[in-house]
Amino acid sequence: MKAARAALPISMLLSGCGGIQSALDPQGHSAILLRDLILVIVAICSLVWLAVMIVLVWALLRRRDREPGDGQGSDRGMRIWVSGAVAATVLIISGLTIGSFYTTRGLNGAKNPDVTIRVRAQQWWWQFIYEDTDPARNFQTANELHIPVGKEVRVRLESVDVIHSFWVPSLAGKLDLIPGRENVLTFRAERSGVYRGQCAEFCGLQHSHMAFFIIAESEESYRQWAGAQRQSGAEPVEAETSAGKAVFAARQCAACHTIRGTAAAGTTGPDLTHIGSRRTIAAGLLENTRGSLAAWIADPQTLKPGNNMPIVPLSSDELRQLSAYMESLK
Amino acid sequence: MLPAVSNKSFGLFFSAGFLLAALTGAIGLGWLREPRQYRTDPPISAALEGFRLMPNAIGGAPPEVYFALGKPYEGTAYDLSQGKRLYSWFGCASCHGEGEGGAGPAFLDGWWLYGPSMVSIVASIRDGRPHDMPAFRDKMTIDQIWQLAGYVKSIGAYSAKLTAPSRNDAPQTRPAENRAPAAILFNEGSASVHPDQGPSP
Amino acid sequence: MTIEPGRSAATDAGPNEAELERRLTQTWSSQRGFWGAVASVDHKVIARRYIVTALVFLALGGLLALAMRIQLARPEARFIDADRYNQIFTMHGSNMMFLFAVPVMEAMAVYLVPLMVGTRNIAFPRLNAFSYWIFLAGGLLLWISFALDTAPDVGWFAYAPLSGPEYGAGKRADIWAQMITFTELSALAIAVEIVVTVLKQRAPGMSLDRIPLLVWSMLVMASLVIMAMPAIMFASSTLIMDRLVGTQFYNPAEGGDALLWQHLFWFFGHPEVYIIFLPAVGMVSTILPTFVRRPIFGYLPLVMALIATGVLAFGLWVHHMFVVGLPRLGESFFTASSMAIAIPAGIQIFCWLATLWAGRPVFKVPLLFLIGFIVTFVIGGLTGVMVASVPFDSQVHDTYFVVAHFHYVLIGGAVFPLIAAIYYWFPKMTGRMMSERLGRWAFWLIFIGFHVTFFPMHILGLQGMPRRIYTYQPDLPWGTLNLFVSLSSVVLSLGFLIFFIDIIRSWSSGRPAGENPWNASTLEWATGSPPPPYNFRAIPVVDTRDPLWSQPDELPVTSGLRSDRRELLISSVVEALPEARESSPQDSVWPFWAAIATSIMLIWSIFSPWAIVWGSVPIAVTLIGWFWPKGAAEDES
Amino acid sequence: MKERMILDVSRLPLHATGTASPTWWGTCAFMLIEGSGFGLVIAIYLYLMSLAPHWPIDAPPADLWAGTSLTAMLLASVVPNIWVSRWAQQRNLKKVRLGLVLMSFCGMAPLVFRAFEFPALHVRWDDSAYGSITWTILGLHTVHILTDLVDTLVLACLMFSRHGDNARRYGDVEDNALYWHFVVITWLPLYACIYWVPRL
Repeated sequence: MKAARAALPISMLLSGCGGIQSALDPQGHSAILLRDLILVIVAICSLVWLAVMIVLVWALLRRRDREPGDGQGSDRGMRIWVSGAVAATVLIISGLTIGSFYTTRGLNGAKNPDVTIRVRAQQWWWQFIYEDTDPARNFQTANELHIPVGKEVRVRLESVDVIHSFWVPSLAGKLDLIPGRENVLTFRAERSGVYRGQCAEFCGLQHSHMAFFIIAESEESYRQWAGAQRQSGAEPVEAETSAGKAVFAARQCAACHTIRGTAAAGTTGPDLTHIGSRRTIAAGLLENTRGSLAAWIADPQTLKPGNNMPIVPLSSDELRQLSAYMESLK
Repeated sequence: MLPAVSNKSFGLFFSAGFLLAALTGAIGLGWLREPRQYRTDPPISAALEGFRLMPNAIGGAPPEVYFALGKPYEGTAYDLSQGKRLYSWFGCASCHGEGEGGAGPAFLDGWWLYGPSMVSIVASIRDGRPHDMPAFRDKMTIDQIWQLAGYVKSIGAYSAKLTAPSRNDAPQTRPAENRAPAAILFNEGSASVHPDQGPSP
Repeated sequence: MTIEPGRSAATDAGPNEAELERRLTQTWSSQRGFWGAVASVDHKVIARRYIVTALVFLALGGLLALAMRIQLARPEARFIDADRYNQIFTMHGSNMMFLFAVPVMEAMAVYLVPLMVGTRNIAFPRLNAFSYWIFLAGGLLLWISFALDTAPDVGWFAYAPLSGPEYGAGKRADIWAQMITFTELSALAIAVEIVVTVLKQRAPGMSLDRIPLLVWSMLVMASLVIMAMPAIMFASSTLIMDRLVGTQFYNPAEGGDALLWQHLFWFFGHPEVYIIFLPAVGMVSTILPTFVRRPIFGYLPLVMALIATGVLAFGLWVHHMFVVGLPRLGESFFTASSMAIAIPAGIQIFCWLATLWAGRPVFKVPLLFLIGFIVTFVIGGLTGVMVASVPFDSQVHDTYFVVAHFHYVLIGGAVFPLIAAIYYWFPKMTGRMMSERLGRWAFWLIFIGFHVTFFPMHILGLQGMPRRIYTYQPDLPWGTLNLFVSLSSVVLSLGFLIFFIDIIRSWSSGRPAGENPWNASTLEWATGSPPPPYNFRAIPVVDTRDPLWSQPDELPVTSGLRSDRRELLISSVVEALPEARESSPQDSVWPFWAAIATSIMLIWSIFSPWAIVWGSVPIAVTLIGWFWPKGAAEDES
Repeated sequence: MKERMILDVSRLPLHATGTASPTWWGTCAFMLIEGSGFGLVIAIYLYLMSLAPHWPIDAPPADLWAGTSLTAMLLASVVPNIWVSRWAQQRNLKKVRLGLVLMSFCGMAPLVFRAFEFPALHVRWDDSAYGSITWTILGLHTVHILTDLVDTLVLACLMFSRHGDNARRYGDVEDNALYWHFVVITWLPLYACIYWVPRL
């Protein structure tokens, strides 16, 4: 509890983005099309509802001079009205069906995407693997996806364990990640910015804390970033961070995490090679500061109960050194 | 229809029986009650380290706290299934296979080189054993080791526990843990069942 | 007893009315005391039990909802932890769908259908008793497991593989799956009874085009149950088999498929919505004419719409799976079919509006709830059209928009009519009126509370809030609306509280109601309130759709049924011409024992496959005891 | 409300027979439920087959002899079954007794072959989805044979008891015969699925 309070909120990160996770604030090609469709359908349906309400209120409150059920005349009139209303219903839903069909066609991405990324969802974090024709140039991140603005991005969605759903409402509609199957989603960010996404299919205990961020940036900064990510983990220069590296190697950390360039090559948890460069930790739970890193390492089970990272007993010195080392892995 | 004469005694008899059945049901379910523990308090973790091992490193006494907790690692489905995940995450299968053994001894045959007690299994994992069983004390936390030990102990059982894990969503190499008795599933193969692993310490 | 059939001494033609009533009461009533109650096969007794039990589950489910709203009122609140929250929302959904909504609708059918078609008991009354005990056992199983911290935590549609052997440790998912088996078993039993009661036991002259709309809707509902429930029974059984004996239905690595579960579940799950909604349509169509003082407009189109909805219900399950990545062509087909369901729904709404238009509304509580129903359900239907569109759905699927949508459909579309129905038929069931004053309070609190609780959820969903999250971070722009929703839910609960208070108060001390307090037109109002154990002193004869309106002073009836044994009139399927006098079974405790034996087998089979073998033996014994003739008058013919 | 007698039903028969009987309709409803179940397992079988690269998965097609003999036996049992139904219609107690004893054997004999059908699949239920669905189909159908067998046995006992000679009992015999037809007819597509579809 205390640790949760102590950890700084991620508001700084989110400021300036408005509804960073909202279907009504689209910043991507697909999401804009979808927003337009949503607004049109909602408008039409609102009109229909209003019309029904007007008739309802009128029917309830209108003055009745004659006796009820006054014979065939009014029934015939009503029959015409009801048939007309049914015909209008058919027309409207046909229109909506055709409209949604054309929107779906518009969502089809380009045949040759500029970037392809493998997404492996697992309980309860996101693994993003940037694959290259040369496997030596592969690298991976966790819970943070960088993409170039204005380019077609294709994500290949797979699941390690249960069903998850990849959803960044500001950029595109959602698509499930299903064990044993691969789904492909193509999208394009129109403006640079930080967009939050979240697992949208219930996936177990910490479904609520399975967020990620998409950072859409200019082509150049994207390249720079990717270049930096391909490097091995930064060598510590200060005494404190060197000590932290030693702690990392000596304690249980390396069994689950990888830091390229060191002996640590565990694959159960996220790759930490450049964890210092990420904006958040623990699948979007905490802003990435030395303090929150320390809080997380000290007691991950209080911040995110039931996740797969155990409480590793560390002295306060070790904790300080380890979090300094983590922070230095830019 | 019950005859009206004996209705009263019948009623008494059956309502007693019905209550008894309901009670049995509740006890049965209560026996399986599993308030899952996701977070082991650091003091408890520390206490779990403090088991006493016999001088010959076979058998010993678990710490008091283990009994106070109700021996969770052997009996609760959640801990056993976590143990199963740890078994694959920490590469146990590379030597012990899916329990049928390999470079390391088998578990499914119910034969324990260092005795079947939880404590000696925990000690084997934590501290390692001769003939290439590595120590995992730097790779796993103590509560993970207890979870793993509970799982390892359970797959050697001669009768399947109700709380034992079921099959995985993966290619099947052997029947699931809850389909024991393990001895029947154990395929002796060409190797001898209890290979001589050197002198017991 | 050897009384020659046809002799006037034993039939209803001979004695005077008081003597006849005494004889019929003796023949038809249940014995006193605990075992008499357990053995009762009177459809009214069982239905009342069913309704009360279902309403208890409604109240419990409501409490769960309140707990969730407290947790969600603030970001990162720690009122309930993640594990408990997951159990609670699973319990809430499963409880409301399987233990409240479907059973309560069926229970209304069990109570009303025999009365409305003018017969003395439901078909297969012992099966009916069995069905109640099985339902009760399923409900107890779920709630006891919740009390013992082993409640299912996988959501009410329990997607594999999360609910499967690897990720669902313990017996939590098994308890969910077996609870489904219990409730489906009871639902299937009732469906068979209703179909046969409607087709074979109608009063003479009640041809298919004179059946009250409620009965029509229950007939369609029962057919949907018969066609849809096998899918979920199969799904839940295979899930248990995957978990217990290691079958591979949902394991993609061995040729199974995770999506197979979704296909099976939604092939049942979508018709399930109509299983709940169609009875509500029937209720509205039956109650509305009474309060606008004219017959329903468009009887035939309404019947056609009911049947069309029932048929279409099987063609749109995939719209629950629009984001799993199915081929485009399939999705377009299912968009079209999901949209098409709006046509029968539209026909129903327009016919009701026309009926209102042409009638003279009397603003009693049932009518208020019907108006609330139209206002609310139209929104639910329109948001349904929205989620039927694949691209629209890709943004709102599994968000609070969908949560809002189905609460509009289920509460607005089914619970509002249900409350109207309870206010409407309460005098018939208990002989006492509910309070008009409390009813108005309940209506306004529920109506306003409902909209302020659920309407903002549409916006939350569009703002990106996924469903089934136990908390959210303070930075996300959802806090204010969530707090508002949580506060509003208190208003809604208050409305339900008043409704429950009204029920309890009126049951003991409500104003006595006569035979027909609303001056309604259907047959159930032609007998006492509450109806005597034999329902009708003499079976009515029907020659119009609104028998009590066409001949307000006199009821044409038949004579010649025996009064010394339980006897029903069997009539032909289409025209309801009398065909035979069939005996109706006596009270029996065997259905109770059969239900206990079945429950033991089902619960045991969560733990061991051998339960199927050994558990079947007591079931067979109890079933033989059930069917073995005891030499009573009912066994002869 | 005042009542006016306009119809006397006292001369109607005391028991509705054939399609007029509610029990007949109830039996049909249950057959519809179970028929939906069988339709469903066939659909699942074909669905799983459509997903698999090879079918059967890691197993040879099932051996034909046990299943085919069982099918022949079931088809042959239709004849005595029709007789029983007809005798019941004629209310011929002696023949009905004989027929029910005969049908009890007709119910038991297929079970012997069924016992050989499971090993003839050459796959266990937990080996693959193919094994799971075929075992489930066989199991489900076996349950139906068993249910009808128990029903037949109980009815046979009833017919030899003092409750036997009763219109209601004859109706039960007819419904039981109807159900056996259902058990036989539903087996044919299942048989085709298990034994012939993998050979196509």
